[in-house]
Amino acid sequence: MEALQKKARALLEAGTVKVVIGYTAGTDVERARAFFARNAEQTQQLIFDARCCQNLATYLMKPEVKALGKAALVCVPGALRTLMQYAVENQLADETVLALAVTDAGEVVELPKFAAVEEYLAKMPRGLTPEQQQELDRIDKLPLEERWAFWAAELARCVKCYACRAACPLCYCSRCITDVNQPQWVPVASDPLGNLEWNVVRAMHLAGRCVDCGSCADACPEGIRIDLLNHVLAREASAHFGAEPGYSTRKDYALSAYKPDDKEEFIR
Amino acid sequence: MAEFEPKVVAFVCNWCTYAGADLTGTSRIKYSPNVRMIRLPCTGRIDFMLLLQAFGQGADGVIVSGCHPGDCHYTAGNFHARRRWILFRRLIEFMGIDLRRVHFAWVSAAEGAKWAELVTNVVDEVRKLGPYQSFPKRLDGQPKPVEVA
Amino acid sequence: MKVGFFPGCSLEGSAREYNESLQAIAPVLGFELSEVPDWNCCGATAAHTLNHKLALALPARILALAEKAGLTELLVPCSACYTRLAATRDELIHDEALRRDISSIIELPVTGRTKVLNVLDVLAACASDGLKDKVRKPFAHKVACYYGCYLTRPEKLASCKRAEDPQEMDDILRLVGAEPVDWAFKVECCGAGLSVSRTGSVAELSGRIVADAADRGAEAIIVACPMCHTNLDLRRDAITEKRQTPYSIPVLYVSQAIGLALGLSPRSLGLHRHHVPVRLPERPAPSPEPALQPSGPKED
Amino acid sequence: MPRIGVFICHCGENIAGTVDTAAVAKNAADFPGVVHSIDYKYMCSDPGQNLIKEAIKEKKLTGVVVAACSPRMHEPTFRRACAESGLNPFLCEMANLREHCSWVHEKGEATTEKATDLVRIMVEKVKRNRPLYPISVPVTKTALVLGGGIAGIQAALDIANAGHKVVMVEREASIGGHMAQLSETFPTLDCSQCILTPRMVEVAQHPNITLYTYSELESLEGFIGNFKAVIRKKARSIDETTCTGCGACIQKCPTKKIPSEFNAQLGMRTAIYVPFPQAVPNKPVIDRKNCTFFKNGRCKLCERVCPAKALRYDQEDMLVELNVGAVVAATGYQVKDTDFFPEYGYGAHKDILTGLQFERLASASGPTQGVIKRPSDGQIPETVVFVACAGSRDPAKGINYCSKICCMYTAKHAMLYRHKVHSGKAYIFYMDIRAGGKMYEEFVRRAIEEDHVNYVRGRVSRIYKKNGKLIVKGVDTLLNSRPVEIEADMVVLATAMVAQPDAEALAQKMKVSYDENKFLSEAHPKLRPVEMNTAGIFVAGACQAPKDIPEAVAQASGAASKVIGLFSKDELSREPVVAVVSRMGPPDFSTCIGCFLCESACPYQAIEREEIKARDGRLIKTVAKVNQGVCQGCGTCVALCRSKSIDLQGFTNEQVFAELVTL
Repeated sequence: MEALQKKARALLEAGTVKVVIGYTAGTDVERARAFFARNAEQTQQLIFDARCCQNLATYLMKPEVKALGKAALVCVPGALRTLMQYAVENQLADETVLALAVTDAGEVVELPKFAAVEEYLAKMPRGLTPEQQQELDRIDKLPLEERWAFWAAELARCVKCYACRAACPLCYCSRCITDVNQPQWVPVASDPLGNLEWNVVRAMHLAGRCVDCGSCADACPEGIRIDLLNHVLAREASAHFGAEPGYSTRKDYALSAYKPDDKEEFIR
Repeated sequence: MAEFEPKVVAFVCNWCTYAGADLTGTSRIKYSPNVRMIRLPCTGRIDFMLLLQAFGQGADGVIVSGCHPGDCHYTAGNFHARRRWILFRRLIEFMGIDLRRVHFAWVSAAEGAKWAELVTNVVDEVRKLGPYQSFPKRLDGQPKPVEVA
Repeated sequence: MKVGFFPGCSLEGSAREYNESLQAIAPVLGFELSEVPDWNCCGATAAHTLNHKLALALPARILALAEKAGLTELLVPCSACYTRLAATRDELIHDEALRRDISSIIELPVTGRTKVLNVLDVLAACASDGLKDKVRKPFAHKVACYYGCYLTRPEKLASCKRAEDPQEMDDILRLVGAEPVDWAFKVECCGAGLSVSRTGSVAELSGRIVADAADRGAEAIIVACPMCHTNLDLRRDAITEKRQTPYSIPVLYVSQAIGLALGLSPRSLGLHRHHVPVRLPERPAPSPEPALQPSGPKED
Repeated sequence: MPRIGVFICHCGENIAGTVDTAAVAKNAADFPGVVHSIDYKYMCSDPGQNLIKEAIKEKKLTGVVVAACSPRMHEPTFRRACAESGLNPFLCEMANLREHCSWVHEKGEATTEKATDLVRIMVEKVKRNRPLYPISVPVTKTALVLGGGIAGIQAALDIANAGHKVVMVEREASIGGHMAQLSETFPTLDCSQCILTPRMVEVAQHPNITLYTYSELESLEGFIGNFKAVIRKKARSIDETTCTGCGACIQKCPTKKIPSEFNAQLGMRTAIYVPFPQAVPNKPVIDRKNCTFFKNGRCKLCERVCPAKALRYDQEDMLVELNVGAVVAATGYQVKDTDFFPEYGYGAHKDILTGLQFERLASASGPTQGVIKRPSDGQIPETVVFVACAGSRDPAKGINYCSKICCMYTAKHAMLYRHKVHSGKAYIFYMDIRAGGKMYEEFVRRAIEEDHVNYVRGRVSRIYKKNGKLIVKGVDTLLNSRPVEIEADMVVLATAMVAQPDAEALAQKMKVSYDENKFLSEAHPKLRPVEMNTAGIFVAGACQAPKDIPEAVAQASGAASKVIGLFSKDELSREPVVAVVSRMGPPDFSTCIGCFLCESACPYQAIEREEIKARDGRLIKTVAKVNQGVCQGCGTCVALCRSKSIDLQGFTNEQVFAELVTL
């Protein structure tokens, strides 16, 4: 933690960055919240521990934050992967953000370029964890009706607050499809169809892009397992198309590429 | 009471399947009248949201059909579409949507008979399944597309 | 190194000397032959013309037994056996359903993990393993290396690089002091397929091979296949009759030639079993000894 | 409020026979927005069309739905009718009541109900149609012709003679291509160079043609009518403007033993050389790989003897940028070499030749002045065996197709040989004789009957050398399949005609498609044989498929006429069914967020990046922009766009959505 504060102070004093985006203690002890250190003094409030799991990269897309000038970003792995995907999607130019990764040993690694981030991530484990896999298999094994019942119950709790959208680093569209009303793709009210369509469209729009930072599920006030929808598509996209979003700046979005011999068994 | 007659919506590309269905007509091959065709330039144009819409509007089954791989009038539209369907289909399967009501096919401009057979089979299958009651419908009061001047 | 060994029927009979010579050179060259227990007929050549499954089941059983015996590599000296085993292995590896089917037929698990080697594969390994230094009495003769049909075909299975003009045997023999001639019949048919049914044709086909080898000044024909040997050696009288010219050129198994170079006794190599007496002109090793030429087309 | 007119066609009995058209018209009248709904026997007839035209005027219709046959049949007809009475043609839609309803369903309520629905669907759609106007794209009236072989020459001359500018790019030092290498041409046996060289000169002297030899296409950007091509002019080491082509340098060059490409390796050339005497331009080039000076820094003999002082050793490759409106690819072919055939000795035998090499032997301008001699010892061959289908039509060899010209040129070769060596024996091993073409069969008969060429129907299994002879082992399948052996002095293989080694790279540069054999693919195998799937790029000659001279020339003229057609207008207009990216006023300017994931989804590379800048030049955002000249309107990008910022004119989200809502 001291290391982090020291580094943050140094960066701000040297003027390398205008703001350090990190974590500070939240209003309740369980939680840490995002914190924007603009000057050397404020760096004292920076913390880094188990509570710091939020993907801060999301803030980089906010105009207010962009206006602050070059930022140093305290990154959990999910955030690092986000930076890669931002690069792929033309949202972030190289060297406009300085990533700060904190190792388990507590030392702060400075990653000034995308290349460095890519290298750093290369050493990290990829793909879904065994637990995530098992959870998908569990639901897949349910009979059709039960699967539908499970999701009907889950989605029934959705209040269309779009916290998932706000928390997702890749939901950065200035206009979301839900805001389109000619035609009204997604019914406004939180009725069964609206909830189903919103959650399907959210998952599909993240298919082949989701870096599995977990922010969406964490943000959901109803605790709906929307992360499963991302996981099932991530598993499919990587199995079928070798998609590994978040690990490279190479542009190979599974849905805007193809192989003439992509395999499927369902098209007659 | 009369037997349930399913509503099936077919999203087809203009160059292969729509033309194939034209051939079904010119060859006077009969098939079930339960299908309503939506003509689009290419399967690549078919947004997965349209499929949900169709069900939301009360369709009991959906057909998506276009050119065979390699035959796309736009060279690659159907390849992109195929990837989209692979993922979309997996997702709705995972969510418990009934895949027996969602059918994908390649029907070329020369396959008039295949088109007739496809429609009849799908309609029969969906008829057996009955109306898709469990799928949520677009409620009245939801804004319908506005009347334009 | 320990190598599995499948002699097959001919090495028990008409080609005993092939077996004997291999057994003789093995210890000198430092490989140990461990015979597959309870082996059976490979099915050549009748089976695959009659029944595909049978043609696969027979070699599959041999492969299964080799696997059971924990053999990772299997030397199959007879070219016919070699093709049958190699082809079977290839099919088993590439067709899971078929593999299960065959496995149930032979009532043995079979994966195709055991690699099938022909004599040239093994000798090539020895070549890179200091064969040159083990030479006691250089086999300093002009030789015509005769590969026959099976060692280079089908191309996808064969280890020979140039199917129509293989060099592997030539390279090995250069190592032991021989001087291979460039000739035209390296991979021509000896007529083995008609060996019993149309012996006339066999004499015709084999005759051309013997003739071309002799015409180009070879002192010996070197073979690696029992059928080839039978047709070129045992049928020599028929050949002589057909061509109205006597040919005395002897036919040696590659293992025999190497055996001689290693200084082993002709008897231990079974040379006395040949029909055409093996009389090779005595002459000192040509010096400087021809170095190993890179294979490739020879400009004419 | 929209004012939609609905016109139901009986199509005689075709529709009315099964669909209650009157009922449909009646139902349609009640659809919201419909102000006029009638049915009539033949809507496509003049009176039928007049009904529509009058209604548009009288009822002030804002949209028209014609419920009749397939739009693929009559959409143009009815849109024209609308246009003629002042309604934008894209405000007219068709409901397919015939092919998709009356013809495929039994007479009955369900069918009429479906018909009604089909009309309702189209009414809902047409309400949301917007007037569209044809897109016009400017055309640069200069054609780029790639390849200076006979196909390229023909295309270039045709286009130039029609009064348009042409830029011809040839990678070799001279134009002429393979045809310049040929001796005589079938079926007339007229000398190839005699008919070709005048055309070569014509190209060089044509006021409308700019010629770049020893040059290659570096890159090609843009779209139909508006391509930007970059040409790499390879360093010739000669100043072409001052060089007089006197040839003194060639006389003096000390490096004389370089196998001549033009003579198919049979002759030798110097390091500074012109490929052949009648080369166009007749200006030498230094082959730097073999030049003594470039190899070890000393020599420069050529410079000393050059009266024009035209040597430029320090010359470098030059990049020339050109704006062109159309491209004709005529990059030609290659033939497989003899080392492709293991069974024929892996290319080891000097006296086994390719057809192209024999052409050089037979050519009066060839290395032997047209005397047929064995490369190995210069002897006149007494027996020559010609092998047709060497590689071609042979899946095992990986060349499944027929090279098409071999049957003819093999017959020609045998003839030429017999004419030159009267005592000689000529054999041709063949599979079939494919002599389809004007005077072709007659030509082959002549070879057999007058020149006594021995045709042996069968394949050659092996060729080997013995006592100075080439022993050709084959089979004669007509003499109850006897194996045959021929002692030949020379063997000529009609080796397969294959694509240029870099054909794939070229296709990718031009973003056109090619087949599994690397031949360039025409847009449609029957109906669009000279166009490519990329608009504005055309194909001619053997780079598209094996073909002989007449065919190559015909295709070249075809391609040329397409180019001339394209150039006949200052602007070309196309259907406005294209994608558009949303635009709006500040502060957003567009809902596009610029992720550009749509870029790679576009089969036509039609999506460009537009920088939206503030007055002070500050970049506000970069958003997608569809190049309407390139977009073909498939809509793949539309379905992909998450924020629905791209839409497809004529099939907008709003329209399609509305169609669904009618269910």
